[in-house]
Order: sequence, then structure tokens, then C-alpha cells
Amino acid sequence: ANTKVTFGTNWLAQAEHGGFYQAVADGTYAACGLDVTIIPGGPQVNNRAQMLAGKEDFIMAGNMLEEFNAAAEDVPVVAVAAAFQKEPQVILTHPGKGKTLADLKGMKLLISDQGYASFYQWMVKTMGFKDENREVYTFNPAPFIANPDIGMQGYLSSEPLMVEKQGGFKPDVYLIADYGWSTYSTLIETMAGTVKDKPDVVKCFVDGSIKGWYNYLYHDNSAANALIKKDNPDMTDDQITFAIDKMKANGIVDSGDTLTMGIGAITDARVKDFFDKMVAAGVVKADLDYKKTYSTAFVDQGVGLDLRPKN
Amino acid sequence: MAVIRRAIQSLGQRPKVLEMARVDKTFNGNVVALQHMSLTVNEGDFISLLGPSGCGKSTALRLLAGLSHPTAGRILWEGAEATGDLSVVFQEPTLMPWATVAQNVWLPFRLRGQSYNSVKDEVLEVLRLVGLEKFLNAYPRELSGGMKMRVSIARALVTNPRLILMDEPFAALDEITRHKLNKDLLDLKAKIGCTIIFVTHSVFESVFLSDRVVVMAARPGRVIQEFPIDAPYPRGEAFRTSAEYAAHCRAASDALYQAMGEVA
Amino acid sequence: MAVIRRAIQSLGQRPKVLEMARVDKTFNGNVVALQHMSLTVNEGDFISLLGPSGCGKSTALRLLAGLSHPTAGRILWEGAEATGDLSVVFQEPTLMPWATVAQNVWLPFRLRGQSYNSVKDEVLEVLRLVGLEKFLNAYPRELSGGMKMRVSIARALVTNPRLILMDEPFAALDEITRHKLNKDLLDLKAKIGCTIIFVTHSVFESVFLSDRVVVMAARPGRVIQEFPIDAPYPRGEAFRTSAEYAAHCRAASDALYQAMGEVA
Amino acid sequence: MTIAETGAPAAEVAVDLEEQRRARNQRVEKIGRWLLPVLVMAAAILLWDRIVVWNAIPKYILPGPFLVIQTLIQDAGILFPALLVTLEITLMALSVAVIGGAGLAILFTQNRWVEMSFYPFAVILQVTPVVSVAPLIFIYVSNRLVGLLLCAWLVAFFPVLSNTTLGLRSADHNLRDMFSIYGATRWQRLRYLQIPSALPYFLGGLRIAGGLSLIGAVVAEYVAGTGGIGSGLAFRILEAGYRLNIPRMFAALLLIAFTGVAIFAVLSFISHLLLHKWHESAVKRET
Amino acid sequence: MTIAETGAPAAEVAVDLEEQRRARNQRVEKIGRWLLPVLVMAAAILLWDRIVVWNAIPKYILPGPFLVIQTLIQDAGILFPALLVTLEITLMALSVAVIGGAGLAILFTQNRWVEMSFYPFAVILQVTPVVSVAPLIFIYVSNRLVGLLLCAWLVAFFPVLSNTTLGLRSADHNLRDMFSIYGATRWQRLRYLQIPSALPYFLGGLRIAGGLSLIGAVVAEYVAGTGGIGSGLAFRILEAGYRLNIPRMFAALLLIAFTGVAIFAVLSFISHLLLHKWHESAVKRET
Ligand SMILES: Nc1ncnc2c1ncn2[C@@H]1O[C@H](COP(=O)(O)OP(=O)(O)OP(=O)(O)O)[C@@H](O)[C@H]1O
Ligand SMILES: Nc1ncnc2c1ncn2[C@@H]1O[C@H](COP(=O)(O)OP(=O)(O)OP(=O)(O)O)[C@@H](O)[C@H]1O
Ligand SMILES: [Mg+2]
Ligand SMILES: [Mg+2]
Repeated sequence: ANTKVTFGTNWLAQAEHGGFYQAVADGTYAACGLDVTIIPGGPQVNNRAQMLAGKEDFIMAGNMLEEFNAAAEDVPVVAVAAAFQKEPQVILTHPGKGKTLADLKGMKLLISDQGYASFYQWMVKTMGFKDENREVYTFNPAPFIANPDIGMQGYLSSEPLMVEKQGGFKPDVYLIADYGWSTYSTLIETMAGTVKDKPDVVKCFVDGSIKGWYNYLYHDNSAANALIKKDNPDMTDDQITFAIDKMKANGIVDSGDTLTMGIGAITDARVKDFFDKMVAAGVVKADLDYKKTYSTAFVDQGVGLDLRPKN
Repeated sequence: MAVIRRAIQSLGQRPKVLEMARVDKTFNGNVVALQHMSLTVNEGDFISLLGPSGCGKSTALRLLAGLSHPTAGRILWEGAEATGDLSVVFQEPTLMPWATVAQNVWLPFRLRGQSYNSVKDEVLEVLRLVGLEKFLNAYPRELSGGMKMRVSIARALVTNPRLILMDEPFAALDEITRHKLNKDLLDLKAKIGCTIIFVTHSVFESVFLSDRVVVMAARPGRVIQEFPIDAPYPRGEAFRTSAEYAAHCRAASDALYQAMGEVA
Repeated sequence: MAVIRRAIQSLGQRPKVLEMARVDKTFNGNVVALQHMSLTVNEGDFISLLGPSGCGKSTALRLLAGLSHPTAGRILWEGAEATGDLSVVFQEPTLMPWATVAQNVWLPFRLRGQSYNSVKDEVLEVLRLVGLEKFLNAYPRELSGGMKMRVSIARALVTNPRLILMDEPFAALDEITRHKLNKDLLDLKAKIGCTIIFVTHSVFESVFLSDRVVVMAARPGRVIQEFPIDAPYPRGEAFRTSAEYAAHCRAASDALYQAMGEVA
Repeated sequence: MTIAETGAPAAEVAVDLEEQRRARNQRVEKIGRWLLPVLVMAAAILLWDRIVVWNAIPKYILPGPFLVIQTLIQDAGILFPALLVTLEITLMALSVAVIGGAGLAILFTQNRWVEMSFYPFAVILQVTPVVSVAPLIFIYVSNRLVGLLLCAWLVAFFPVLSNTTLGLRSADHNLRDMFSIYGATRWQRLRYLQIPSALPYFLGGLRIAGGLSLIGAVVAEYVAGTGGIGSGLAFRILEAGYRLNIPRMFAALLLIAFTGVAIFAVLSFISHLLLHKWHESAVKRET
Repeated sequence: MTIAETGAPAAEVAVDLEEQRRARNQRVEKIGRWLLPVLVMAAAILLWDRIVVWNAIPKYILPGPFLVIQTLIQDAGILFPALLVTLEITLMALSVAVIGGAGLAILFTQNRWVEMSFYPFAVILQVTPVVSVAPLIFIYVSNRLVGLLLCAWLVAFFPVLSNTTLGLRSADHNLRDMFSIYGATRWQRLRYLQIPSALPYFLGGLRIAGGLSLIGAVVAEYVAGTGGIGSGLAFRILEAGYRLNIPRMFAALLLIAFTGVAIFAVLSFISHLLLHKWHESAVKRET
């Protein structure tokens, strides 16, 4: 029988998890001997705690900062693949408030606590945003829509669409990644022990996920979408389509290094670049042994490149 | 006004202050506490309600005080008493547990907006009257049963009210204190000329104190006899040992026996 | 054992069941409720504690019941009474407001694990004794003051206890009910041969009921006189009208006056 | 007033008026008891509507009541199953809170040492933010339902504990003495004296806990992430909030509000049944 | 036992023993009252430590108590200022809850119509999930502090309201009659009768509200964010959790726990001061 493994995501099932669902749906994981169960995350669901306690095998990490933070606390977790090359974190404003991200620095911004502890710190250090201008974002965009003078954070594929639908205007969207926020995102994270003791499992899971992403983005993804909608009945086809479009248009999954190394790529240079930025922003300490937070052993090998349509 | 009243009173035509007219009171639809009870109270009266336990004395008193409404019949208030210059001693001491003795006695004044200091003398005097001057600052829970009752009596007397309703005020007291307070009550009445309705289960007390004894019977509660005690006030120990007193007591006692007999 | 006791008793050498030896009781460090109080209770005694309000009668009773500890001196329990075959009537009715009359009277049995049905007859009988057989299912708040007290008395008597402590049980009752219950109490005592300690402020009651009257004075509470009433039981109306009775009453009354005099 | 002879007829008329007045009052009250709350609620809803209309508040900020009700009807298929889920957790949480709270209270009043030693822990549990300890709970409690109940219990148990403790301690001291005299065992004293004495306090705590259980269920659901299928109202609210489907969010909030009021009404009714025969706060005095 | 003559000496010895026992008990209690809770707390901490050590639980799941305390000392510079912020909000929220809760209770008991009509709204407020309505609040309430307090108030006011209402209604009916007879005004009745009668109930509600205010402050901070500079413990907990700095998170939780216990102790002490002279639950009976 196949080895049972669990994978905890960071949110309710959505198109951003498409590759993983695809691999479950079309048997890619099963082909290399894994029986994968996806455990959706949620607003307060803490899948990382479950993995640390040995109850889950893999989880989805938001960005590299989480890995650095873990390392700083001697938590033995390792990122083994980066499904997203760019973090789809955006800042939204009412139309015409600025040209680039830096223009927003005088503005009140709704930023979640997590955002405040990560990219906002970096924005403060590098672009002169101010702590005082930050207000708490509780994932309810109403205050933003109601007040043209404030901006807010958002996720590329959700808030912009929502604001457009409900607020009746097309907000300006600034993808933070485009301004130098160079972290990977939607990483596959596992315990260091798993990497050491069960490299086969890790390899199968990473390879399967990579292939899954290719299939999801470029081939028939209806089975995966069906699974997504089963896990999250509120998901609509509209939204899935919108999200896939956005991922493709912004090169979230497949751009840059992945074109040669395959989806999931992690390179030392990118990690170092991001680490240095974080050190400069004062978010992490310079003496952190950040190298142990990720492993390139399972990626960068061109897996699945053959599944990419040539165009 | 008070002067005119006094004048009328001395002519024997004292104005009516309270009247119960064929009052019924039924609890829970079946316990008939009072049936066709009628009673006229004139100014300056000292009326005793005498009757076996559970015959409706307290119920009648509560009706007279306006704390309860008759099931049938009516209660009329006249004159000054309608304005509420009224005191009550309930059968239970009914003290505020969070207040000291002095504060409890101060209550009626306090509710009229008078500060403690302005009525301190009255409070002290009435507490001396009931023998509790040393317990000014005690809390009710630190008092004996009789002492609590005496605080309640003090509270009722402290304002020199025009109408006093008392429900077995002296039941918890020893005979000597009781005799003393009987006398003090008569003195007070003589001094301020108030009207008193007094519930008791003591034949002797009712005869000694009142100018009219109303004997009630139980189940249903009703008046079975009403007779005047025409001995003149002030009454003293001489009255208590007189043949007249003894005769009255016997009459009241007989009435009471009759009241009991009807139940048994 | 009980048989031996009875035998001794008939020889006039009744065993001691309770003793207070030079007991002091001080509240809050300054109110001396009892000072050097000594009292010996023999089996079958009917002792009355007589005294002015606030002299420490209830305090003494609570000490005897073991509900309170002396500040100095000691209290000794002997014999069967030490095992807790004991009933108390407090000065307040002390009924459970959530329970009906019948349930309240059932309590002592219930605490011995006896079901209501198994003791229904006893409960009904004792309620008939106090004249409340019609109020079986009433709640305490639906009763008059005297009726509540009668429920409390019924609860104390229902188990035929060996030792009964009563704190002014009849104070809230009319004279006729009181006389009847006085007699009933004596009958019960004759029947079951229990020991009774009885607090009262009625000279007449104390003389009529007890074989020993203990007169107390207040501030500090103490025993000032103790005298036997040697009239034989059963006592009836004849005793109440006898010269002997009158003489005893006078003596007790004088003692009480003396007790009061010392305070006033 | 005049002397009795002339006073009587006047007074008689007054009394008749008085009697009529009382009878009328009773009738008015009988109707008012139901009508008034309904009217006030209707007025509040109307006010809400007017505020929304007059200030032209967009529906994604504050939807009007009629839109909310319309949404409620439209989305009934989604919301009512969610309500059932939440209700189930709420009722279980309430039971657990009652058993846990009253049980602890009883334990605490049995022995002062136990109370002194363990009450601080109860306080600590009360003030612990559920959101923070939830992950820990879900690590060690593998049964999801047990975990959920534990979270909800944390939120709701304290009022029951606190009020019941207070009530158990407020038993009349004369009755306590009476029980000592009859040699009541600890259990009898508890069963026949302390528990009835504590009842009004306990029921007060219960009414507080009713609402808190509902909140507890919402929070528990929130931290346990029942996401997707079989999810309760909490999830619906969050999800609708994320999607800015504010009318649906309000429809869900409305359901929670009504559930809360219904729970409160039921608990008040139970309270009335248990107390109306004897306790001051519930007895309807005949006057 | 034997008859009196021979019984007396034996009994005397027994009494002496009894007296000694009581004196000893009193001494033991005097010490135990402080020592025992401390010992139990110490034992709990030790148990916690042993569990962590024996099960080799890594510190990022459940740090041992000594590590937590060490972190507390190390991070004191961060945590104590945060504590002050939270404490400030807590105390303000408690004041608002007390004023709002007791005020509403008084309003409700003044008039049954008012109560029947508006109590449902109080219940609705109690069960409304703060997290959901917070954004709405912050749209309309521009003053951040007012918004924060409003959130915390929502969490904490109900127990005060509910218990005070119950207490105001539990005034002895004989005393109520006494006040009627003396023609007490509504205000006098409230001031001199109902409020003192309600005090024990109110104080019970206050003890519940103490903890809830702390939770309310944490939740309010959570939804309203004191972010960055001058942020409170809630933010510290979230941040530490996010950074997987679990020992610091526990240190912050520990601070909250101690704050909760301290608030409870202070409120209990106030309660004792106000009640020990007269109320059953607080009076120390002399026996
Ligand atoms: N609130 C009540 N509910 C029901 N029945 C009541 C209530 N109050 C009094 N009763 C009944 O009414 C009758 C008369 O009671 P009341 O208190 O007037 O007697 P009483 O003459 O004062 O007796 P006592 O001398 O014992 O105080 C009794 O049978 C009592 O049971
Ligand atoms: N709990 C208490 N705290 C303080 N003082 C008390 C307490 N109980 C009784 N006392 C005081 O002790 C004295 C005796 O009280 P006790 O109740 O024994 O009197 P009593 O003889 O029963 O009077 P009564 O006939 O009025 O019932 C009184 O002065 C009273 O104030
Ligand atoms: Mg009466
Ligand atoms: Mg007494």
C-alpha cells in the first residue's frame, strides 16, 4: 500500500493550492507511492503546530520569513520547494492614488498583524512607510471601500476581484513582489528529520507537486477544481478562473528560474538576496544560519519541464 | 387643623381615619385569609386585633397599610393618614442587614431627606427607650431576636407618626421589657395623640393597651367580636390589678376560646 | 442501656447528659454574651432558661447544641445525647423556603435516609398536633408568622428525640394555641421521656412546664438564680390555678425583676 | 378631606376608579408583555432601515434590514444547516460548561483548602486567550469534537463556576446549623441545602453562560477551522466577511442574535419554573 | 459512656484535646491559607516541567516553565510595557463594563416595560461576535480608544448586567414594603434598598467581568490593533506565535494569567471589604 502522508495548506481550498489538488486528483502522488491527504487551513488553523507535533508531514508556508523565524527559534523545519516564485501579496488603493508603491507612504494602510511583522517592516525600512499609518486589517475590506483615503493589503487573486464586485470600482493593485519583496511563497515545508530519514517520501511529494502544478496550470484541471470545490463549497468557477489568470499573468508560479529549473525552484542566490533584505530591514538577525532553512536537494532538477507547453 | 381635630375628639366625635368595608382576601384562589371583614378606625383609636395564629391579623394589617389589595370590598383612607404619615412594625424585624442599628432607625428620616446629624437626638432617645443605646453601631446579625424587634419598634416610633400599625411587636420580648414598652407606648400616644392598630395574641396586652379589642377567628379569617375597653387613660399598674381589667380579660379570653372552638 | 437509665432515673439519680462549666462567650472581643455560666442537665430534665431580651439565652442554647464554641470554660456531653439524637427549635422558624411544609417536617427523617412514604404517618400526626394538617403542601412564604414557627416545632418533635433544645418556640403563638402546645409538649415528654431545655421569656410558661427554672441576667449574661419547681407531672389546668403555681411565678418574676434591675 | 359622612361617597367613587384602573392595568400588561418587545424590535429594525437609507450607506458596509432578511431567505439553504452545526456545539458546550462549572463549584465549596488552592487555576483558565492555546489543545486532543468542546468550555464555564460558588456559600446559616444538628452528611448538606440555596445564583450564571456558550462555539469553530463542509455559522460569517458578502454576514449574525435570544428565553423560562414558587426574584407576590 | 462521676475526667481530657485541636487547626489554617496555594502552584509548575522533560517535548511546542520564566525575565523590556498597555485597556474596559452593565440593570429594574423591551438587545449584544462587528465599529467610531473600549465592553458587560438585575430584583419584600410605607421615592428605593441588596450579586458579576475585561482587552487589541509602538500583550502573543517564539508567547500568556489572578484577587478583596460585615457569603461567623 502507499505511504500515507498529510499536507496542511494555509487557507481554505482555492486555486492557489491547485497543483497539489491536481496531483491528488490525477494520481501523480500515488504513482510514486504516496497516499496524500490535503488538510485545508483556515483563518485560525495552525497547521504548523500540528506538523511540529508530528501530526502532519508537510505544510504550506507563506513565505521565507517564516523559515527564518523558525530557524531563529531553533525549530527544525526546512523548505523543500517553492510553489510560488513571487508572493501574491498586494496593496490595494482606490484608483489614482499613486504610481508606485512608494507613493503610498503617507497613506493609512490596513495591514494584518502578520503582514505588519513581515513585509510592512521591510516597507518601513526600505521605502519609509510609517508604523503610525498602519491600521489592523481583520480581513474585512468594508472600511477600505468606505474610505477612499486608505489602502489595504490583499491577496492578488481575492481582494481585487471582491472590491471590484462589491465596491463597484477597480482598485489600483501593487504587487509587493514587483518592488523587491523577493521571497518565495507557498513553500512546501517539512521537518528536518523527515528530510533526513525519509528523503524518498519528500522527493516523491515534491516531484508530484511540481508535476501537479504543471498539469493544473497548462492542462485539464477540472478534476482538481472539483476537489477544491468539494473541500470548499463556497469556491466559484469565476474565482478559480480569475485566480489562475492572475497567477499566470503575474508569473506567480512559473517565471524566472522555473523556466529552466522547473516549477518549485529554490536558488541560494534568491534566498540570500531576501535574507539580506530582511537583515537590512531589521526583521531578522544577521547571524542567523539561514542556509539550514531550505534545501535545494529536491528541486531545480527540471522535473516536469516536459509538461510545460512550448510556446 | 390639628387643633380642630383635638376639639372634635374631646366631644367624642372623632373623625374616621380608616375604614375596611366587607373586605375579602383570598390567596392563590383558595386560601380565604379574610372574609367580610369590616372595621372602622377613628382618630386617636387604639385598636387591638386579637386572634389565633393564622387568622388573618397580619393580612388585615397589610391591607390597612395599603401594601395589599382586597380581593373584594374596599378600604378607605381619610384625613392626614392618607398623606402617608404612617409607621409599621412588621411581624418580622425587617431590618436592613447592611446598615447598623442607628442607620436602620434613621431610615424614616433619611427617606424624608433629613441628615443623620439633624435627627441624632431623636434616634438616640428612641433607642434609649427600647434599651439599645449601647448597640448604636451593631449590625442586625449581631443582635438577639428580641433586640432586632426592638430596633424595628424604635424605627416605627422615632418619627412620632400619626398612625402606627404594629404586628405583634412585643412577642419576642420578656414580660418586664414588654410591660415597660406597653407603658411607653401609651405615654407616647398620650403625648402625640396618634392612632394605633395593634396586632397581638396576648389577651392581657390587648386589654391593657387598647380602647377597642377586635377578636378574629380563623378559616375563614373574620371578626367575631368587637368590644370597647372603656377604662380611662392613662392606665397604670393599678388598672392591671383591677377587677375591671380581669373581667375584660375574661371576656376577651372567652371570645378567643370561641374563635378557636369554631376551628377545632 | 436505656433500661438501666430508666431505673436510675426512678431512684432520683438521673445520669448527667450535658454540663456547662464556667463558660464564657465573648463576641467580637467585647460583647460579653455569657460569663461564668454553669449548668448541669440530667436525663429527663425540663429546664427553662428565663431572662431579659439579649441576656444570652440563645447563645447558651447554641453552645449546648454544639453549634458554637465557648471562649472559655467547657461543655461536656454525656451518654446518648453525644450521639446526636437531638432536636432544636431556633428562635427564627428556619425553614427551607424551597420546600413545602411536609418536606420541611420530613427533613430529620430524610437526613437519616428514610423515605417520605415510610414516615408519612408521623409527619401527618405531628402536623395535626400543631394544627397545620391542611397546609401540608404550602410553601413557607404562604404561611403566617405563627404557622411558620409551628412547622419548626413540628420538625423538632417528629423524630421523638432524646434531647430537645427550644428557643422561645411559642412566642409567636396566641395564648390558647400556646397552652395547648404546652400541654402537648408535656405529654410527649411523659411518653418518650426526653430531656428538654427550653428558652422562654414567659414566667408563667417556665413555671408551668419545667422542673427547674434558670433565671439569667444580662450584660454580662449570667445565671443569677436557679430554682426547682417540684410540682409533680402530669400538670394540668389545676396546677395553673394552684397557689403553688402562683408562688413560683412570683418568685420567678421577682428574680427577673432583679435581673432587670441590675441593668437599669 | 372632609369628615367621614361626606367623605365616604367621594372616596367610594375614588375606589371604584382605583379598581377599574387596576383591572385595566392588568389587561394592558397582559397584552403589553408580548406586544411591546415586538413593537420595540420592529421600531429598531425600522430605525436601522432609515439610517441606512438616509445616510445612503452602501450594502457592503451596513446592509439594510430588509436586504438582510431577504438574504437570509435566499441563503437559507446554506445558513440553516450552519446554524444547526453551531447550535449543536453550543448546546454541548453549555452542558459541559454547566457540568464543569457547577462541578468545580461543588468541589471548591466542599473544602476550603481545595478552593484556595485551585481557584487561581480556574481564573487562569478564564483569562487564557482561547485563540492562543487552541493549537496546543488540538495537538494533544486528537478528537476534534472534544477539542472543540474544550475551547467552548474555556469560554463559558467561569460564570457558572463563580456564581454557583457564591450561591453555595450563601446558604442561610441557621439552616446550616439545623443540618449540623441532624448530623447531615456532607453529601446531604450539599444535596438538600446548598444546591437549592445556590439555585438562583446558579441560574443567573447559566443565563450568562448561555450566551457565552454560543460565543464559545463560534470561537471554537473559528480556531478549529471546520472549514468547508459541515461548517457552522462562525465560518459562514468569516467567509462572507472575506468575500465582502456583507448581507450574508449580517444574515448569519442575525441568526446568531436570534439564537442567543432564544437560548436566553429558554433559560429564563427554566429559571422561572424552578424558582417561581419560592424565590424572591421570581415570585409573583399577590398584593 | 459511663455515668457522670467517672465520665467527667475522661471527658475533661477529651475536651482539652478538643481545645488543643481547635487551636492547632486555627494555627494551621493561618499558615495554610497562604502556603497551600503557593505549594499547589509550585507543584503544578513542577508537574509541567516534568511532563515537558519526560516526554521530551520540544520547546517550540510546549516550553518548560523555567524556560518560560527565563524568557519572561529576558524579554521583560518588551513584555512589561505591553502588559501596561493591556492593563490600561482592561481597567478602562472594566470601568465601562461596570458602568454600562450596572447602569443598564438599574434602568431595566426601574420599569418592567423598559426591561421587557430592551433586554433582548442586551442579549444580542452579548452574543454578537466582536470580531465580526469590529470593522463596522471602526468605520463609524473615529476615536480609536472609544472603539477599543466599545469592543471590550461588548465582551464584558453582560455578566454585570445580568447579575445586577438579578440582585436588584432580590431585595427582601418586607423591606420593599417598608420603603413603600415611608413613601420612598424611586431613587431612594434604588439607593438605599435595591443597590445594597444587589451588592453581593453585583460583586459576583464584577468578578466574572474582571477576567472578561482582560479577554475583552486582548480581543479588542486583536481586532483594533495597537500595532507597533505601544502595542499590548495581544500583539506580543500573536507576533511571538507568528515568529514561532513559543517561549515568549508563553511568557506573555503567563503575564496575562497572573494579571487575571491579580485582578480577581483585588476584586475579591473589594468584595470582602464591602460584604464582610453583613452578607452570608462573606461573614466570618464566630462559633
Ligand atoms: N403570601 C401568601 N400566600 C398564600 N397564603 C397566605 C399568604 N400570606 C398569608 N397567607 C395565608 O393567610 C392566612 C392568614 O395569614 P396571616 O399572616 O394574616 O395570619 P396571622 O393572623 O397574622 O397569624 P400569626 O399570628 O401566626 O402571624 C394564613 O392561613 C396564611 O396561610
Ligand atoms: N453573632 C453575634 N455577634 C455579635 N454579638 C452577638 C452575636 N450573637 C449574639 N450576640 C450578642 O450576645 C448577646 C446575647 O444574645 P442572645 O441572642 O443570646 O440573647 P437572647 O437572650 O437570646 O435574647 P432574646 O430573648 O432577645 O432572643 C446580645 O447582646 C447580642 O448582641
Ligand atoms: Mg401574623
Ligand atoms: Mg434569643
